[in-house]
Amino acid sequence: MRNLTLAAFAALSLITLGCERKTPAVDPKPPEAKPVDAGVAAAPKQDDVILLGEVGSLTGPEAAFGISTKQGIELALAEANAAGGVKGKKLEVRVYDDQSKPEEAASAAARLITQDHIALLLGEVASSNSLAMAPKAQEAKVPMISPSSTNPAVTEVGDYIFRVCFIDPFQGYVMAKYARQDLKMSKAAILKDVKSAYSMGLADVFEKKFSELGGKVAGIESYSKGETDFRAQLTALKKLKVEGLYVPGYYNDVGLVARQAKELGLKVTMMGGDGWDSEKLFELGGAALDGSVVSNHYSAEDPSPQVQNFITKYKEKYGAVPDSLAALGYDAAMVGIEAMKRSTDLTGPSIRDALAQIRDFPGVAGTISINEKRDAVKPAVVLQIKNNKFNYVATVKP
Amino acid sequence: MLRTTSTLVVAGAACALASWLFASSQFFALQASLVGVAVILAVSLNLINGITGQFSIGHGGFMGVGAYVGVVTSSLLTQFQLLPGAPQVVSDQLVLLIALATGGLAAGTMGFLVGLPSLRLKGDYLAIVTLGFGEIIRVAIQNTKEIASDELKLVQAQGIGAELAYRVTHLGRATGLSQIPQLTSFGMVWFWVFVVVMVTRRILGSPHGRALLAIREDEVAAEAMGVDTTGYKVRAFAVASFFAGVAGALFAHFQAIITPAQFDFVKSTEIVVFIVAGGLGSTSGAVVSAMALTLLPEVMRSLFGGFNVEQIRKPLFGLLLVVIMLTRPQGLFGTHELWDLGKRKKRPA
Amino acid sequence: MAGLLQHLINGLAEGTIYALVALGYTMVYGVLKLINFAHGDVMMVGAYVGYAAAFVLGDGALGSLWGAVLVFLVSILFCGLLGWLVERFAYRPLREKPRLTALITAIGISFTLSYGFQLKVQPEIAGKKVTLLPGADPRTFPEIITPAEWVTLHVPAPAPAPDEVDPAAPHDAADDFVEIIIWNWQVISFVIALALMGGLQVLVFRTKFGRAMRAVSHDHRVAALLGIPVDRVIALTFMLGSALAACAGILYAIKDTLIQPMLGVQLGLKAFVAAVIGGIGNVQGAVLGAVALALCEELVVGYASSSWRDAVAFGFLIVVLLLRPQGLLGRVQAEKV
Amino acid sequence: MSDAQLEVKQATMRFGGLKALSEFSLTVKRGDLLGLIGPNGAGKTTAFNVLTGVYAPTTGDVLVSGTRVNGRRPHEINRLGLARTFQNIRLFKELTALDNVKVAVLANTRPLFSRELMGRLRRGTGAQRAGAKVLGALDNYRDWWRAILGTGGFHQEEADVTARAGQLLEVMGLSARADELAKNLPYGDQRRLEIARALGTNPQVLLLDEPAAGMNTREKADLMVLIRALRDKFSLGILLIEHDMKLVMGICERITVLDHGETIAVGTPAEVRANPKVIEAYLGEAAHA
Repeated sequence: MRNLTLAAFAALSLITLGCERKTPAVDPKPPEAKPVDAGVAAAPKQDDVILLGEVGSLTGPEAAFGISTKQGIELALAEANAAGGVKGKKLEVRVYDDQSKPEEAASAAARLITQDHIALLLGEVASSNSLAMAPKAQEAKVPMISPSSTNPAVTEVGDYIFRVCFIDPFQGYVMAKYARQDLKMSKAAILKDVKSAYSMGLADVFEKKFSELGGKVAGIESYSKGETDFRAQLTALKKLKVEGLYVPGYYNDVGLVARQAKELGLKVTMMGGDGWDSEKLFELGGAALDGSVVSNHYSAEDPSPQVQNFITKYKEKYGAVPDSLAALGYDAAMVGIEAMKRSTDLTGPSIRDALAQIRDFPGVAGTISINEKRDAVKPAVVLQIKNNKFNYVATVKP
Repeated sequence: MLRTTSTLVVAGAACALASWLFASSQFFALQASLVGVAVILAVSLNLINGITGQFSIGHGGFMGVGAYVGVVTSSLLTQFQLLPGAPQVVSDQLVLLIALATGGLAAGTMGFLVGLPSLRLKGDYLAIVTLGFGEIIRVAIQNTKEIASDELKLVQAQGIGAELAYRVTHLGRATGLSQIPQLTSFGMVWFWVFVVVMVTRRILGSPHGRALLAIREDEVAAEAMGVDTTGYKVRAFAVASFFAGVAGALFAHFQAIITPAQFDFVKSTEIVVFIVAGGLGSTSGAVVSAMALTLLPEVMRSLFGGFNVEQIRKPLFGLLLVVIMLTRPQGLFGTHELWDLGKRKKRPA
Repeated sequence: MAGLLQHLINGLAEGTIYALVALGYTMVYGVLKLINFAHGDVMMVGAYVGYAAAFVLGDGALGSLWGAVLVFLVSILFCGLLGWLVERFAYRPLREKPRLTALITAIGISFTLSYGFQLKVQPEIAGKKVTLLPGADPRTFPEIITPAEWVTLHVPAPAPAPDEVDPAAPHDAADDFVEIIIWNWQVISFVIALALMGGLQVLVFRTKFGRAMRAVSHDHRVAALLGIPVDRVIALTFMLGSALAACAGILYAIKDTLIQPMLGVQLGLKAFVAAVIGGIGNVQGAVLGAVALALCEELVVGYASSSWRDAVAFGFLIVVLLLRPQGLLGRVQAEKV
Repeated sequence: MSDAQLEVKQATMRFGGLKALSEFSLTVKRGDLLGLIGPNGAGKTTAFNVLTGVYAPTTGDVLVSGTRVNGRRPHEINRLGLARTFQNIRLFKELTALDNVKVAVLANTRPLFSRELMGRLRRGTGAQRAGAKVLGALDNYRDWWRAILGTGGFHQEEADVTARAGQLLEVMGLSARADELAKNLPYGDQRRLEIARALGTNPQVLLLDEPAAGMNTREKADLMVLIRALRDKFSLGILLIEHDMKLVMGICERITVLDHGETIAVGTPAEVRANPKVIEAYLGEAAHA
């Protein structure tokens, strides 16, 4: 038994060595003029650089979201640095991949906070991952901004957690209202992804709102992300003879749903949310998508100079039209930078206070006001698909 | 008995001390906890796959059962003052212990129920049944609802029975259960590492361990020698599932959020990789390789900073399995143990 | 009625693909007593190779007969080779080792393939970007069969429930019938799948190779004593199974149009479950199990709850294993003591 | 109840269309030393498998210590007092010789409920047997706890088990090899270890499946002496399969001869030797060979 105990402690010390090679945990660097917890939000290594942290899924099935977001953030930083940085310091971002796994996200967040001593944490797209990161940021008093986690629970974690997008209920509400009032739809059905929190959240709200507005949700079917055959569900829905089908899923699935619905002779108007937003959607769904409507954060057709400026720069750098995740990543970074500029001393609490004060900030994905729940209050746009293109049709205000 | 108690007390004290010493580094605590949980999972799965020679690839599912049951328990209990007058830390740890026990017992019972029919089947069938079990658990959780805080308040007013019913049917589906009381310290995790290693060692040193090994070596002969093979397999399965459940509950209480996707087939396979790399049947091997492979991504992050290396981790894991099986099927340690190094010398060649 | 008919069509389409994959599982299990966990991933590779082939052939070849045949052939050859490589270098060295080692190896290969294909490897060769590994993004499979409606059935629709009928609305004649469209590619796929299964049946039960395969499946040591080239038979069985998987991969891609690196994992599992349900090692059992499973899933989604779909396969499996551990058509094999 | 420890009545075993054993009957009493012979493929090992519960007989009965055991699991039958060795040695290869025997001895550790009670329940009606199972399971879980917590009695028991296993190794002349892995033992020792292991389960009847296979003449003779000594020392009933007729004739008191699953002769060595059917069966085999 003694050997075992020894082995256990040997192991513990090994881990200590493994993780803490750079900065021993037991002896954190003495904080310089930092009223925050010792060793938690200490100063960046070089005085002329402010380090930001980002956690995103850069590999795995949701890689496309993570990469768009990352590019948006990088663009924002490049712009800010070109304009002289913040308080005379350059900005840098350190990005860790979380493979779309909450435990990896938590681990990466903790590493950014404790090891890399970041001033501000950005991420994640998926709400589950943001929910895993948020307590780490909250505990260490490092402000965190999620660009596009729409689950209401994310910012409920604590007063250091912010977001620059609207929340699930709003998107479900927008589409229910548009379907009922503009499209005059009376009978609709829902096809949702039970593996995705986002999809379930939107579906719930749509169901509730659509009924409240006098419509009827005749059927709800579900699938699991990764499935490619939706014919069973669509056949079941075909019997119901609905006018509209709300599919709040991601583009991978939606493209196939549209194609197979057409194949089965199902004539409905498909509706969705920002998860549809990808060039890939048209490759997968093609003409079957024509006439569908989606809610989204922004429209690339928006003529405002700010949006067009962003699109031009993004195209220059990455050779593609930015999707809404890129726009939100950009906005999240811009809001963060703005808050740092306004903050008194670049410590967690002061940045936090500045973030809470953001009102009418002109983001590319709508004008952002942070409310008392630390959520962004901003309008949504409704887009209609025609000939493999999203066309702007309406703006719905909160 | 006395020896056991005193050993546990000493180990507990040591772990508590370590927790206190390293409390300042969130990152260290998180890594140490993750590693500890991986070790518990590996050591317990080794009891089934390594020592008893069966093949389960559903350990992640049992971990999930423990995690969810544990969280429901602790969420219910944290509202109550269990020990009036005691400091918060003490009552928190008591809640945690109860949560771990219920999580472990639930997983153990589940293991018993799954094992009873399926352990009569041959190894590869067991593999597929355990895998299927994990999938069913995932689907079941996805079919629950999300907790709404206003609803919860209403239900709480109706008493603990109503709240229990509410919480059991509201496991957060794909979003996951969040706002979990963060009660686990890595000391607690490592205390359980100690317990699981001790329990496996004690079982191995007893007639029961020999019976399990006999089943691994030759099931027909073991049965002919009066070993109730199904019974032993089910018991080993139940004990291993218990610890998987405890690991899950520990995990949940430092993870902030648990989602069904965290306990899927990939997780189960990861645990299999741990024990195969360490040497099927070797507890020390399971410990060492679980530690090494869990820290690997962090070490890679340290060395390379970016993500490019990380994405090859999973294919690398797969390749590692193949290479180990082809070149050193006994794994790192074979069936040997660190603590036997001294003893083995006297064995004649 | 119309709904049921449509569900049957859907289920049969899915079932034939399960069956082609399940056949590979069952044949390999027959000769090696090994669950070849990587089999589903071979199918995935087959789909990607078909994709690459169609891509190289270019738009001109799409929709033409020779284009489609070439796509199938390239994929079959590639997967046959892959199957051979896997057997030769991963499984054969382990044949006399405990079965667990081979099983773990199979899981390892599955991991390597499914996650390896998520890497994006695009080296520049001679100034051109050449994609060696596709990356995690799903791809749209080109239409190697130009879709066309083969036949449209008009099935009388069920009378709507009284509370659904709006008396004010004029009667719409279109509501009396439900259209069921059967597409050309559905028919072609079905015929290809049937032909492959029939061919396999003939191969296994009517040819010398089939006899050798069955002998090896019975007892490979005795078969070796009888002068059967066991190694070659096993290798050929692997190649055969992999070739079937390649066809399944392409048929799948034609049906569902999207391919991604993880597709083999889920589909492979289902197919394996189908093989076990039918009685693993039994060729007809695999087909029966596959069709039964696909129909069962389809009907559960159609008439019960779609959110439990993933659990159905495994629930079905567990029930079958409890009641009839040898599967629907399997035979009990006494262990030699 | 007769004093027969093992009684087989008209047991028949079919595999599909093949009749591997036909109307096989046999009685083994305490102190008997019986032989079961026959040419290759005569059904000797099948008979053992039917007796020990590896197969359930298609028709007919097997009674161990007066209890009908058709369809019972092998370990239950073993507990009723029937132990066996295997023709193609099935030791626990990665365990030491001592541990091999200790595995068998564990079946007789100190139970929570009296052995008489458990025995009675096991022989009883369906409900009682189910009760025995539950009690047995309870006992088993309790025993795991004892092992984990290392309570006092546990260590004593472990010492007893070790001592008993040591004695058996000594009886079989394997004391010097106690700490070697079974797979590393010479062939003859492996055969003897199989017997030691079977004895560990404390049987009343011992079934030996070609215990002398692969040994030279001298070793075989020694083994036969040893087997007789075992019978006397533990007052066992022994039934042994042997291919070599001469050898069996030397020690067995009564012999059953099988051919193609049929019992073609039963009697003393002298009677069997004189039986024309037996001669034909063996000659026939020789002729075929």
